[in-house]
Amino acid sequence: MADSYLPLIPLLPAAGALLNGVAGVRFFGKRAAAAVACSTMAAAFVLSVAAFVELLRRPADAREITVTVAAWVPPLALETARGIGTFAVDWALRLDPLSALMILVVSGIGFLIHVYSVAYMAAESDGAYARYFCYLNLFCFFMLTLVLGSNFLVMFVGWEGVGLCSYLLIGYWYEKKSASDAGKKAFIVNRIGDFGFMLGMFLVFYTFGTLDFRAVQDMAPAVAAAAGTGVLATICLLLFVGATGKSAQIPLYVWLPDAMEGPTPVSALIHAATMVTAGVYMVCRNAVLFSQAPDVMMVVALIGVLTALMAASIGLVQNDIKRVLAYSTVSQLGYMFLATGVGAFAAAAFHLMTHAFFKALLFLGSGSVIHGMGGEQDMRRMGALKRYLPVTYATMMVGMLAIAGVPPFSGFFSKDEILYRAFLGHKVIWVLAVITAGMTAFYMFRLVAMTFLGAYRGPAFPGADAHGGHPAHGHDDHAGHGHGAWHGPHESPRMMTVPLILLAAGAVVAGFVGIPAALGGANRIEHFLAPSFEPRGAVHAAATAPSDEAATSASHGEGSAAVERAAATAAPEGTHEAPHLSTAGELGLMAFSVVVALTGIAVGRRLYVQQPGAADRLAERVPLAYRTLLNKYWIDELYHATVVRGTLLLARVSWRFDALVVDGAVNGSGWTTRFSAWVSGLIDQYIVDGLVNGTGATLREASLGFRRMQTGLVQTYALLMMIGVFALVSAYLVLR
Amino acid sequence: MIETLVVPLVKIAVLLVGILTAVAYLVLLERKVQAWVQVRLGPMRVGPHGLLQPVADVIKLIIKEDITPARADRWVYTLAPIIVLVPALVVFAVIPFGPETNVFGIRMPLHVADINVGLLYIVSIASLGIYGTILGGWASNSKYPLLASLRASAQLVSYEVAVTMTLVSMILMAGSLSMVEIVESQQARGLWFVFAQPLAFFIYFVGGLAETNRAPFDLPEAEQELTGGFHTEYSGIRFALFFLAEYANMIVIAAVATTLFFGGWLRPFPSVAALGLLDIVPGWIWFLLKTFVLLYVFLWVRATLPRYRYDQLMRLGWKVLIPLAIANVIVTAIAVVVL
Amino acid sequence: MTIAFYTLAAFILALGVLVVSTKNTVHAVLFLVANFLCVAMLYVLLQAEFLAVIQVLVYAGGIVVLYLFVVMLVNLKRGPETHVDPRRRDRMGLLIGGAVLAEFVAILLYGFAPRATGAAPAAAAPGVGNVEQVGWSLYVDYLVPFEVASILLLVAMIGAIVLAKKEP
Amino acid sequence: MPADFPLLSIVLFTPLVGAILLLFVNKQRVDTIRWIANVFGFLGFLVSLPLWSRFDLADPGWQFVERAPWIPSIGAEYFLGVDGFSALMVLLTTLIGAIAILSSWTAITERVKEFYVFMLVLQTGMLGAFVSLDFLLFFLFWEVMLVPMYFLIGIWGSDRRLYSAIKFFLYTLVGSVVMLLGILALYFYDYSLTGVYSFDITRFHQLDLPANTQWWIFLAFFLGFAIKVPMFPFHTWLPDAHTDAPTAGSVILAAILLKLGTYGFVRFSLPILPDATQAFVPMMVALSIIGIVYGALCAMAQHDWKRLVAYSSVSHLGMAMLGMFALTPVGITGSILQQINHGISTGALFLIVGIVYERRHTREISEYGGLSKIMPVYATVFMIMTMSSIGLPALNGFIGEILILQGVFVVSKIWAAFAASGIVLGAAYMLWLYQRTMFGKVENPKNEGLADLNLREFATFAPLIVLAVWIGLYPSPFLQRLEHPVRAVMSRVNSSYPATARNAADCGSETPTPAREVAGAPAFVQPPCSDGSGTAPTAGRDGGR
Amino acid sequence: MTPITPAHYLVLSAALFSIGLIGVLVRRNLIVIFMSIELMLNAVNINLVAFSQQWQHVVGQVFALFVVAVAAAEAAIGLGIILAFYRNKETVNVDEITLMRW
Repeated sequence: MADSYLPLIPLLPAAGALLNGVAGVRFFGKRAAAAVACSTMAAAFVLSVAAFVELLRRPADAREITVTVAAWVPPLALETARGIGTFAVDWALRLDPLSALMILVVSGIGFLIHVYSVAYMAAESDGAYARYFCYLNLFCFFMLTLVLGSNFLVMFVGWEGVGLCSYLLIGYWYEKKSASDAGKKAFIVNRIGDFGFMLGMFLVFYTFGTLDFRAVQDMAPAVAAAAGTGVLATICLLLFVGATGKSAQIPLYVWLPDAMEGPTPVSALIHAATMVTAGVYMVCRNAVLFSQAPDVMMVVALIGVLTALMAASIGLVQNDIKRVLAYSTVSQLGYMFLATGVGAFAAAAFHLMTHAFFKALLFLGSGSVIHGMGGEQDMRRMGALKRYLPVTYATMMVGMLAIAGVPPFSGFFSKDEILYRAFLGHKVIWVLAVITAGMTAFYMFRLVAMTFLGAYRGPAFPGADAHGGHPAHGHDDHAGHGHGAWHGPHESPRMMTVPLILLAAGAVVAGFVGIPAALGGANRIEHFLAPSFEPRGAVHAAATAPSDEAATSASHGEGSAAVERAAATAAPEGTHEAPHLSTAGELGLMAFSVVVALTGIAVGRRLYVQQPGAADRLAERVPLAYRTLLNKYWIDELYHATVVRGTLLLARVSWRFDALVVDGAVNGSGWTTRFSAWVSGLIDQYIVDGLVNGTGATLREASLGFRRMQTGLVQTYALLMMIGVFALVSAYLVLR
Repeated sequence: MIETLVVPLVKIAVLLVGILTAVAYLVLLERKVQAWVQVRLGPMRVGPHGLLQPVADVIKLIIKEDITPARADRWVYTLAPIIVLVPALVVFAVIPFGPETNVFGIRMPLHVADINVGLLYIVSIASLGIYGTILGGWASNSKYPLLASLRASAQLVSYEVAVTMTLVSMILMAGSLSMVEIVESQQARGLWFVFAQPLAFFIYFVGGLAETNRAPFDLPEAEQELTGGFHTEYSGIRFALFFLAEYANMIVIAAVATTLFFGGWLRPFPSVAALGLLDIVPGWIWFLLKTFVLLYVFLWVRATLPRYRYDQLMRLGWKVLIPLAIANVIVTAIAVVVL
Repeated sequence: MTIAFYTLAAFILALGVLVVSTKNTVHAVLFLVANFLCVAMLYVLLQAEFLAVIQVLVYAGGIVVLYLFVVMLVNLKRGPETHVDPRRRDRMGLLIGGAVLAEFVAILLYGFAPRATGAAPAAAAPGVGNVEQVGWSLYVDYLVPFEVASILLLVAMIGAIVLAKKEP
Repeated sequence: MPADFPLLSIVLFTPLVGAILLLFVNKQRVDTIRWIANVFGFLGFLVSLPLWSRFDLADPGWQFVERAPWIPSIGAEYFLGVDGFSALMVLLTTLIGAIAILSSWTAITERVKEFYVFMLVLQTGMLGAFVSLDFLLFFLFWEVMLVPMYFLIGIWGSDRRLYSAIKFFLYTLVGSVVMLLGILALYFYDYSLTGVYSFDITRFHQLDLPANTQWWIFLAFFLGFAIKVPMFPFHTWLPDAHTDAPTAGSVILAAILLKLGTYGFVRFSLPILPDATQAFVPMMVALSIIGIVYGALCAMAQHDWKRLVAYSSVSHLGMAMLGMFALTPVGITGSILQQINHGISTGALFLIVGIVYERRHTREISEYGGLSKIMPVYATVFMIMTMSSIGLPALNGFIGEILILQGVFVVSKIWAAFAASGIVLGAAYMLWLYQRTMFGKVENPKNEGLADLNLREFATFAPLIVLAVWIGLYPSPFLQRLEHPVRAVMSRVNSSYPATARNAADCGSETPTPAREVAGAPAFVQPPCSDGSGTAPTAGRDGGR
Repeated sequence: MTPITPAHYLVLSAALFSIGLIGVLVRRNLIVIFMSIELMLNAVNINLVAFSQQWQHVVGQVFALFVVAVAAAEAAIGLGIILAFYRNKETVNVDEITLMRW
């Protein structure tokens, strides 16, 4: 059943993109372009829901549907670690719990953001409007391909495709240099990550002889058991490099804050809800592989938590509303990686989902604010907008509470699950994570406070108490956004607020699918997702004896140690062997994290609401720290100075080398030839000729005689010719 | 001895006398026909209905003073009319007037020689006549004759191509170059080639008109333009030779056309046995009859059509007749191979 | 046969000499035509009737007419051979011509004399001159050279037109 | 079409017929000349289409063979034939040739007739090199190409055209002379073995030469082909020639002429000299990798649009060479596909430069900027081709690169890593170029009035875009054509691969062919075919066919 | 009288050739020179036909035909050149055509 329409899920947005891209840019009005884009997304969403429902109806161990659309790379013989294998790749899609969850998120939130964009981008010209929706649809196509791809290569298509769309959308206002710079930066940094991904993919094929996720997962424990984890660790590390690129982790996170140059809905969709989570998704998708490489898991967790901490700390002091959110995204992604690093893949996916809701909400909310403020993004020029944008305020508040981890909002459940698992995993990581959680609560409240609460600090406008008086036209840096003249902060149109409300609702309720057992919930999502993180049949394997093929092959390979490891890793989420905390302990941790979050909010309230100006004083007191954070640890500058300039320098040196040395050698040989010719000429002229001149004079005299033969009279020549004939014939006669 | 020497000599003598007589009367015929066409009487004084007019003409031409212009090239001036006349007469050697016949008890073919490249022989010999024209004009050392001779030779050369092309298609049809065999092949096929090759005949006939400088292609002799043509300076017997040659050439054209297209000595519809009655008439009579008819058409055309302009003449030759003739050759070749 | 040959040979040589020696170009052309006609007759003697006819048709009827045209077009104001370059060697030319002739004859005498009688007028098969045989040879064995020759003629024709055309 | 229909001869000589026809057209009638040239260019493409539609995928041998004596005294023959590889190359040549001719409609205004004549003659030369199965004939066509190209650059080029033309000519001539020596060595050696004088390549493919001889001949061929490719130290003629050539010349040069070098390697060096090939793998790989990285770096440093693209060619062809010398079926397949891809994308990129060059007469990147606003269609086409060039998945470049890298990776991970780094750099310089030319505000007033692509110009790109997407999404028809040629090469150079690919997938005949030792790689864990379940990678492939 | 052998024809041909040769070498009128060349070609043709007759093989005649064709081409081009030259220099005297020398 799902076989028939599964390919349509990505293909519908692709069709929309094609239509808008080929015809829309030229001929469509705004309504038509928007209708095409939104309807295809809506259809994709409906199909996604249908697929999800169909999957739910199936028994837990049969929730997997693979559809092969066409052969892509036909079979070619290729050597692998296990002899001559066959390199063959299909255009194949696979629906399993993880991808089902993802397509719901992507198509659902994608649809809402499409709708939001209809109003938000209304100020663009017709062609640009269609172009925008073309890109957005194309992005959804690639993102859905990414999550549905059944093998590494198809996933990689989506992986690179979303990168392309991200590039195009960040650089949407291409006339702005910063925008096109940011797009380029995003693409190239992602390429560096892809470099790792590709090598990882090659190694996967070399090791397993296939690129299919399911096949790889099924083989992984056995391979690990037989050959040690070294290879798998390498694979995982390489794949993780790819993930850091796409999901903006240390050291490749630098592109994401810059990516805020794109339109705000794009930031919401691509740089918060979906694309940047692709790395997390990819790690979850390869959960089995990662599980076999504990060292790499540690690295992942560490990178995740460090990224989370660092990004959160930078977020503390940023003043651009979107940049705060961007760093918060980086930070939250760090959380997800932290989760995968401690083996909590389901928690990572769970947080991914909830984060998609509240971060999309926050971004769209900020978009609404920017829209209301006529393009202003600096929070220092806002304040007290609660009055003017009530809906936005309310929904943003929900989002803030959700991200801060205040129960019962969704963020609480997912974040708490991660913290809990981190606590079980490694205490240091847990501590860092908790600190991050506090910071998150603080800077998110700071954002809300600076924007909506306190006193109005923005430019004057006709309706307000006119103390400013300077002409008010917003800092309208994206090409006439707004309505000609700005008439003061105002609520956004319904097309924008409705998605906000829907997302807010999602941010509230999304967490309920994962209420932990300690709170009396069933943590449904974890069980739902479990099959995606295990080799096939592992559910039974964990429950019964290690009788599956992986275990058997391992058992006569390495012995009991391997069996144990295989069994242990086969069921990472299992409730049986995993370290466990009492319910009370779990509740305690929960309470602690809530306290931390509330503390963060409280501090924020104190600094930004109760005592305006306190924050500035604090900043003055620790100028070094403040400047460090404000300048994002100078990482961008560092990269620019080393990597970018280094590469350019290398490029210039190469070119010089090419022009001077390599080409120089060529030209040099030419020059040498000519020089030696010249020298020979000189020698000839003065030495050889000098010697010969005497002879030459003689010859010249002699040649006068010969010259006389050159009469120009044809008949003389004929005569000479005949003399030759005569001579020849004479010779014949004589010598005959 | 008789067979190899006397008979041919006798044949040649008969032929020459016959042709010269025919030419003389052809002139008279022309005058008569033109007169009739113009509803006049023509020569009526010498002899009954002017029948002896040619005799009078000949006598006049012979006794007239033979002037050689002072600055003319004497040798060439004398040679030119001869060069024109001789090929015209020599050509008759290969024309078969009839089938093998008993003449005075000696069975002999009614032609002087049947050489196996007869048709080519005719073409090549006829092409020599041009020298007389050119040299006559040149040797006169006079402006108009020179121009006329250049015109005449250009016209001759141009139309010769088309005519030769039609002959090629006839050769393709007959499969032989021998005149006798061409006639025999018409007999074998039972049809005159004019019915198989009407286009070829048309081209041949038009080309023939041009080659003999007949109206409507009589530019080299256009009195209004050239005061008479390449023989303006000629008079007396030498002029007579030119005159003779021209009419002899007409007869050649007609005779060759008869041989090639109208079945030579064959009776009409040679394959229809029902007309066997016609066989009573000897072949050579048939031949002469057909030739006469063709000659009559020559005269008729002259009396009917106005003269072409020089550029029209060239255009007709090069741009119409030659392409048509080439196409005809190609089509004929294909047809011969296919059928 | 013999008489015919000697007569023709005498004519050919005499006319050749006249061609070369006559001062008047038009006369030279006339002699040339006569010469060619004699050669054609010689061909008939050699049973090459087709070639004989072609000789008359192409040479006498075509090429030499061309010469005649040119002679008339080149209407010289002064004698064509008035100017004599001091460096030319006429006597040398005569000498060499004679010497070459002598040598050829010598070779012929050496090479053919002993066998001449034997190999002589081998049964004069009538077939050799046959048009059909020439045709077969020309269109089958020598088809490519034939085509090449026709292209050569085409090129020569175009070339001649281009050369002779007055500059517009 | 009868079996002995001389299709290849027709394909080969159609452009030449056009060229000869052009000779008879008055040079003043430029439009007539253009029409004739275009018609013959397009006709050349049309008549080559049967090479696609009538190609027998199952036939492992040479197809459309024509054979006739040429110079019997030295055994040279007029011997034509194609396999999947050369058939694709012929198709590419005819297509690119037609496009190049079409692209010159307004670009060439001086000496139009000579230009088109040279283009068409060049076309025949290239086609001849691809379809010749006689080494001497190949060499003849190989040299025939030089002359028109020399004039194309030297007459219709820009700036330093004479310098570039002479450089191009001398450089390639040196290479071909040495190659001729190699050919002759092979020829005489073959004679000493078999007693037959022959230049028949198919016979050379069977030849077993002593390693020492192979070594020298390989070096000779190497010089000839490597200059043409061009490989790292011999590449400097390329940027000059490309930069100064007229657009059509650059397109032809990049899309096809360079392929003759790689074609030569695959067709001659590898199968004729297998031992030497294996001996030279380290050198070739090193040069290729240097070419990839170094070419990309050089490209990044350019200020000249065309020169940048030219250096990117060096990088891309380094990639193709690397894949070839991995000596794995996937690598060689990828290499060949990459050659075609390079023909498509780089050809298009040169066309793209040509379009603005024709309007502005400058190639300085800094002269441009913000063209997206003025020429949206142009910018879109450029974007697609940029993405194709940097190997974006779902476009053609990706398939080639992924096959090459995968093919290389199983041989050496280090090589693959270096090569993959070239892809990162590739994205960097191409996107930077795109940003500098297309994005930003229109700051140069001269750019404001530029016209977008007209229909003719778009027509030159349309087939390339279609091909790029086709190969990207469904490369099977192309890869299937390469199956037999690659297998034939593999059977000569790398005996560790089974004679047929099917065997590899066939579980029954699984023989433990020892893989090359790679540290840390697990040995046999389980036979690759044991997972016969529905989710196996091979499942559904049969349905996909 | 001895029967006529090919040698007779060859002698005739050699003589005619020499006459032509002398004409080419001695005469100064370009047209006459060309005519002399025609004489030489005819000499060759006589040779060819004589041999054709002797060996009873038609190929000699075929070659003679080719010679005729070449002669025609030569005459056309040669006379064209003469005309072109005459238009420029008003002369056909080879002794006045001496520009192409050192």
